[in-house]
Amino acid sequence: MQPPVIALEQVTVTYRSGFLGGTGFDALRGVSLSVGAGETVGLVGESGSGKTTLGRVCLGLLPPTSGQMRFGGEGFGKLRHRRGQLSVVLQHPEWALNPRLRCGRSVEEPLVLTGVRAAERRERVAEILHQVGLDPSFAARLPGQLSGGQRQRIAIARALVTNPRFIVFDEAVSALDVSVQAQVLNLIRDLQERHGFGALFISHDLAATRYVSHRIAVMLNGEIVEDGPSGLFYGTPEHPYSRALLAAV
Amino acid sequence: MTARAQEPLVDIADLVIGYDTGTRQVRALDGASLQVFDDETLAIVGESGSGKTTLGMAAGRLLPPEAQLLGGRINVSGVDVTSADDAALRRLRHDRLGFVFQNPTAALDPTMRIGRQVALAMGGRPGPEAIAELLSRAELNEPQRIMRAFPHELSGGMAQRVVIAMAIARQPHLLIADEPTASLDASIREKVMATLGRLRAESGASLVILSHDLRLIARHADRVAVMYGGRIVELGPVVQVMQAPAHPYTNALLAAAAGNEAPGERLRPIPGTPPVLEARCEACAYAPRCALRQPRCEAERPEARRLAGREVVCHRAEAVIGAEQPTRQEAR
Amino acid sequence: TWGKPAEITGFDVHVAGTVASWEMYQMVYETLLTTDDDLNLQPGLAESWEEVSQTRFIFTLREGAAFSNGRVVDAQDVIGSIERIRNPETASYWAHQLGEIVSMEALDDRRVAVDLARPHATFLPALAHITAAIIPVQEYQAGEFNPESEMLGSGPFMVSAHNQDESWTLLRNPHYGRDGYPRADRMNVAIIPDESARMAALRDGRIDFTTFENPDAPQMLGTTAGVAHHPIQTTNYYRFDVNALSEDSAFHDRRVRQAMNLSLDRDAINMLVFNGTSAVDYPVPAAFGTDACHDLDTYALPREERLARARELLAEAGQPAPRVELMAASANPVLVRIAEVAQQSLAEAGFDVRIAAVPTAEYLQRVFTDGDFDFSASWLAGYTDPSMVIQWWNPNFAVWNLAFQEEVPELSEALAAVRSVPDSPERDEALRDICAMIDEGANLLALVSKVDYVVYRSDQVEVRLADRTGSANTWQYIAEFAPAE
Amino acid sequence: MRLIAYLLPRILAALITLFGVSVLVFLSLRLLPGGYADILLGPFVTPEARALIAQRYGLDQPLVVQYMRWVWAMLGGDFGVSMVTQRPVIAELLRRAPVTLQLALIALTLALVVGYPLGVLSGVRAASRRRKRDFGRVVGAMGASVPDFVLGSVLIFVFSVWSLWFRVGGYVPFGTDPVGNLRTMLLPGLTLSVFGVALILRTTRDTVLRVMTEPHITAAVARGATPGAIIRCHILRNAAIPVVTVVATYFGFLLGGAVIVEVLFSVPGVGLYIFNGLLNRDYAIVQGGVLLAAVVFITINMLADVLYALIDPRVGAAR
Amino acid sequence: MSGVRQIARRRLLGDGLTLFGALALGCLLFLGLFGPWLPLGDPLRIAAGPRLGAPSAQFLFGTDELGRDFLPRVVQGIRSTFLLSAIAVAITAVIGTLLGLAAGYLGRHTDQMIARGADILFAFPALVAGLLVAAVMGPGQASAITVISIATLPLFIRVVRSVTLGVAGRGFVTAAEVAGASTLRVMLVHLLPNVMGAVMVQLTYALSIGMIIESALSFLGLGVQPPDASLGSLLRQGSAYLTIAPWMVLTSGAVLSLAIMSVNLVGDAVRDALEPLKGRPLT
Ligand SMILES: Nc1ncnc2c1ncn2[C@@H]1O[C@H](COP(=O)(O)OP(=O)(O)OP(=O)(O)O)[C@@H](O)[C@H]1O
Ligand SMILES: Nc1ncnc2c1ncn2[C@@H]1O[C@H](COP(=O)(O)OP(=O)(O)OP(=O)(O)O)[C@@H](O)[C@H]1O
Ligand SMILES: [Mg+2]
Ligand SMILES: [Mg+2]
Repeated sequence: MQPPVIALEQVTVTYRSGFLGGTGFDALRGVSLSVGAGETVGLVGESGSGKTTLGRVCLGLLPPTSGQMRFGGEGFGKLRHRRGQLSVVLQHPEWALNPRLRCGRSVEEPLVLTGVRAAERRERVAEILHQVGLDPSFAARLPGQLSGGQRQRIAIARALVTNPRFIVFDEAVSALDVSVQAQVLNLIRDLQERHGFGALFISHDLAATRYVSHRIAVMLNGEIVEDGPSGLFYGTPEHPYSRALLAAV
Repeated sequence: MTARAQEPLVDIADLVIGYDTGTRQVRALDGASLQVFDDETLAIVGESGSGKTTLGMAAGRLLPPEAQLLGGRINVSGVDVTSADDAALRRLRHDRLGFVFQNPTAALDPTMRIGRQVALAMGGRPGPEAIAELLSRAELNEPQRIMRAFPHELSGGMAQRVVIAMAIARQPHLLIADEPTASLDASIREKVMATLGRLRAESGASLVILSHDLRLIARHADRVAVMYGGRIVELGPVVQVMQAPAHPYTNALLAAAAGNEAPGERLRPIPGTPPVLEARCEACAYAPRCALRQPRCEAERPEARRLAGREVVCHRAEAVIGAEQPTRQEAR
Repeated sequence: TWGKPAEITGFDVHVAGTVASWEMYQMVYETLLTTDDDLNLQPGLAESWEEVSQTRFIFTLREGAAFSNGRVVDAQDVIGSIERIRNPETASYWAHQLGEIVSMEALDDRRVAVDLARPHATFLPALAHITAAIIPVQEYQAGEFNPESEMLGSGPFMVSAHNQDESWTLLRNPHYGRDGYPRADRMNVAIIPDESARMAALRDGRIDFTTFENPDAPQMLGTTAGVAHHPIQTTNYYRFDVNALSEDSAFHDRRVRQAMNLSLDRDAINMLVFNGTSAVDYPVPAAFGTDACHDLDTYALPREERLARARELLAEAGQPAPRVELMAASANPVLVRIAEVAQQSLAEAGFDVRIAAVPTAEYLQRVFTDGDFDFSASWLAGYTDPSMVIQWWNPNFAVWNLAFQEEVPELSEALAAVRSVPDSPERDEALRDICAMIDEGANLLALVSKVDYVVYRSDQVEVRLADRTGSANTWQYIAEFAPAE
Repeated sequence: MRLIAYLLPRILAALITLFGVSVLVFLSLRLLPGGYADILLGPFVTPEARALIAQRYGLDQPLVVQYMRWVWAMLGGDFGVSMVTQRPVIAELLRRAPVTLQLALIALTLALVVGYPLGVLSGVRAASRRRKRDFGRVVGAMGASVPDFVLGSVLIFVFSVWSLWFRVGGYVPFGTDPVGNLRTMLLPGLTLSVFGVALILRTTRDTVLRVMTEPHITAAVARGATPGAIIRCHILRNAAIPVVTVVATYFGFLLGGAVIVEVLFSVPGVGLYIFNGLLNRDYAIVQGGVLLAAVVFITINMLADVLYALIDPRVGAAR
Repeated sequence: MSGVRQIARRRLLGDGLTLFGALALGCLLFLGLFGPWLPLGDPLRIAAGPRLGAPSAQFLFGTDELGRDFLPRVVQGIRSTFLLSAIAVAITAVIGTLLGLAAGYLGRHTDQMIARGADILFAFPALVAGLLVAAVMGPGQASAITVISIATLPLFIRVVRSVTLGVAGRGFVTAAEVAGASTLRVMLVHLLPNVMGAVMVQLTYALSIGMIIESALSFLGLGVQPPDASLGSLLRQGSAYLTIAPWMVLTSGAVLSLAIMSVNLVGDAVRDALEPLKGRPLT
């Protein structure tokens, strides 16, 4: 069997704060999680439970205080060695894109960083825009001229343009309207089928999460309290917190 | 349901409101009409930008200065809001209206303790017991602690309930709640909505909820008004509207929401983007996105008409209702 | 009340070399000799002096002269003071001026004999300068008096209070030797550096007398009732120091210096900067009444011819348009204005002059220590005797200008010779020759004479002012000032 | 406890800042061309005399040694002596500090008394009418545009030509002669305050406008509160927050650097002392004075921070 | 972009006060840039007229104590005061923006160091710093520029830092980091354009402060060197002659105030346009 794209073992993250780092706060406590290729893992949990922190660890933005992280079976190494293999889509459609860059430039940027030549870049950008369902003319627009859903599509296009192996969606649809949210959720599902990347889908909206995910992990106070196939969440999950979340749907 | 005999508490007719954005005028309301009666919960739903907040704020003339009244009438409790002088308006807001704003923490003065703010909202010189009493009515468990706290020390849910407590402090006849649960965790939402509903029932006032959370609405409202493009496109009892929408937009909205689908089923987003109007829309605003559109939809502005126990603004309402079942059942 | 334009720079009367300090010392200390209106020597602390030979002098102290602590001034004070000046530890710049003293002895309590190694004509005038003040040596040696942080002298006043940069309160020295003086019991001194503020203070009568360097000040105050003014001619004159030594300077070439000297428009300086109230001056100050230098090209030729000569000289030197920097202490606007006028007149001969107005301390260091400049504007104290002033042209004697003054052996010899010649027609002759040599060297130029514009409230104070003074002795009759009735 | 946790890092930062200021002032003074020897002796300075004076004041030591000595002495409360007067600098500074303080207080009070209410008024008016053209902007722009030395010169002129009640120079301590003191201090205070009025007015106006965009104001309006009540209960306090910071900076600036006005009006304050010390290359004065000014500036800003935290409870709680 | 232009037209020129400021600024800019080529006379020509001559048809602003025509001197003063401050502020803006970006984005030690540095500059009494710099570097344009920079640098650092803190948390920055962009690239490509608005606003304030400082330095005799004029040196020159030649202070003072005021007004308007503050009426 192929090794998982990303695997966390007993990862703990402690935030130091206060004078001389006097007090520590464990945002993650011995979290183990793996995401396989072509698999979407949903991550739900209440605010402050450590979802974002976990996402940042997976992206190599935050070194774990203890525990191990492997990427495709190997050690993670430095972030710049992983250029083009990781991507992220974040909350707040209005902040997902640099408001001063034309959308084409934004989408193109990861390609620039991986050293792809200009002609090829243009081609790839046009292709990916098409895949996310946007007309190539959008490349010339500024983010301010797009609707929230369109912006989030551009952000997804940017995340996909290098054919990464792993993408983190951190609250990628929370700020969107129901109808736009549906567009984006469908898009994620379709593209994953096509490209086969592993994905971590972070949200506190259980309904949206179970729609796109194969597996769902529930976080509470820095720990993963339940981890099971998403089908389970259409029925009755085990952990009482999961049931509480479900009740609100 | 047939027209009620009594005078409506709120009577909004053909309201047109534009925002001056510096470069152009955005028409947020394009002829919205709505009546709210005593002792009912009315929900207004719609996509972002459909004009819910504008409509709600207009009822108390609380719109920001760049909003301009371009036409229509607003009558609340017998006061003509559009033309009332400052004093009358103040009296109306003070005695009859209560507002719950979208972001509760921002709606509280950050530099003042909760107790004092609540006291200000109550008017007069209420003693600490009265304040605590009010807070516990809004289902806040530790009123003493909360009274001493500053707004930033409260969680979103607590702040939301404080704001609700302040809004009901003077027993308003009409409570307008703008997305009262948008900034809340799923688990707290229900509690807040329940509180609101209970308080409304206790005082016999009317409650208007502005939201885009359809599932929430379905459980808590008596009537629902669906907004699109600055108009109320469908208005009727919540069960009827949700079960059998008469407007294609309502239908699409229901289909797009995650949470109602079965495993493996696909969500069906509404194609296209919501309109941003700059002038009176002389067609059906939804036509460009509508699957059922006909040439007529693009040429003639639909007017409100009664159909199957509700008011609807659609040339093709019959076709929508006629389509066997709403989406949910259809998929099963 | 005296409106003093600047605070002292130090308390030590034997050390400080600034007029701002001297003026204050003159209130408190006395010198053996002083000068009168015509700049002749006059009795000071010494009621008489005897020139036994050219190298031996005997001074007799005034009866009753006493320090403000009540102790009578005696011969040991004189000897000790002069010793202190000569002591290199004191770092007094005045040591050289006194000539080479071989011995001093106290003949009795009131009489001192001083022996010089060789004749030194300026010995007596040097003693008339405040830096040669007599301090209470007994107290000094006993450690009761520290001349570096306090003042105690036999002058008309004594210091009662001092707030730095703000005010002084001087009280009558009760033991002052001259009966009935000082006429005022008390003198307040307000330090007001800003000219406008000083004018304002005069106008509202908060101060009674002050001085201005700005020639327009009297006019500006003209309309105020009770304000009178009195220009005092001094032996001082505004001067340019020209750097003859630095190879970096265009002025290293004497011809360039001469050309500069020729092309200066001294009349324009007088007219524009001083509104015609000053006068063209010469290395030997005109105030001393000699006519040395008056007939030299620099002064006698019409301007056009001077400019033509200057251009010729520059061409000869191969520098038709020398770039030079004219430095002036920014604290003194008059100097800056002189520099501006000079810049323009020099430009006519082809000079490209840049002005640098710098803080005083920087100016002092660059000119007098580092010699890192082209030429600079300042003014020269003419002291009380013409042969004193011109000694400055011997850098080895003057010392302060070693950094930029070229030594001309013939000139130095002539200066040494004239030092021992008393005031006489022969000396005038010698001065004329010397002046010609000075002009030839164009190393240190006299521009225009310096006038002190004394302004006072005639309704508030009775003053006595000299018409001419030497060495910043503007307030030499301070003891005779009295509140007006 | 929370206050300590809040203050401790700030005090640490303040100490670092002070250290930086002390090094900076020390080094830049040594870099100055010319020294006290030049000032004292004028042109007559000789290398020997220079060496003598350097030795007397320990200036012949390596810079590091000089610096350490200075800091060490200062920790013991010894700011050194002025070379000009041989008097301890600290005594002179302390004598002058009240003068500068009084001047600063006069200016600050005038600025606050005029600037803050006008700012609130102007902000409220600017929000109520849609026109931007309001007196607040005019007064603000005008006040900020008259440099103190221009105003000072003109005032000196006016008040000396028509000898009105005010006087220029001739400071007397308030304790000795309150009226005489005010006669000399009000004008420089007024001169200094004009900029402050503009500064406070504009800051207040801006913050009032910003506060008035906040939802809690809308909420108060929605509750039917009267404009007066809203201003009193909600706007005044909220708008004070940035104003406190600005006022602190302004006050610190007044205490440390009203040099020009002190020079113009011959007010014997700290600024003038430092100014003259600098011209005279009187190192101890400049070093001590600048450091004192920095201490005052930092302290006031720290106090403002605390005040800020008191007014705005969110600040103290963050982290 | 056309939107920006429209906003500019409506907001900047919409009201009389701003229009006045913009016009004045335009005039001053014109005089500053092209002054030397205008047929106004030679600012340095001594004895061009009588000493301290009152304003007349020939000498509109009168003459100074050396008989120089005051009008061209004022024009030259505008040039030196205005351009000098502009240069200084431009330099400062570049440095301050970069430092502020670094502090806000890199955080931690870099932030601490830069913040402390800014504090030190801030805590140093501005004019004393000015005197020191002028004394160390010698008076003149270079030191004036340095002093203005020292005084305005903390402003830029503080503002840019706080704006950066806000921007650095936004999604596109994280996305760029994840894509492997270097720190410098993130700062220049992603952060810089987004703090420019704040920088622009600060720029106009700093410019007016710069002019005040330049004039104050000149007023203390530490600015541009004679015979060249700056507005401050003219004021210093004139203040000595206030009683008999008030036009010197009045003209140069008025021009200086006008310059600062117009920069302020335009700055206000730019601020309003970039970040409109629309308070709501209280009824
Ligand atoms: N930089 C930080 N320093 C200190 N504590 C932090 C930091 N970032 C996050 N935390 C804390 O770590 C915990 C987990 O935070 P995290 O952002 O991962 O939560 P989350 O599950 O993403 O919450 P949300 O749903 O609100 O985004 C929180 O309690 C938060 O306060
Ligand atoms: N202050 C304003 N200035 C300009 N346009 C505005 C302003 N407020 C609202 N609008 C515009 O008016 C329209 C209706 O806005 P409104 O806030 O009423 O919508 P909403 O239904 O409440 O949306 P949401 O669900 O996002 O709160 C939108 O197109 C919006 O962009
Ligand atoms: Mg998160
Ligand atoms: Mg809304």
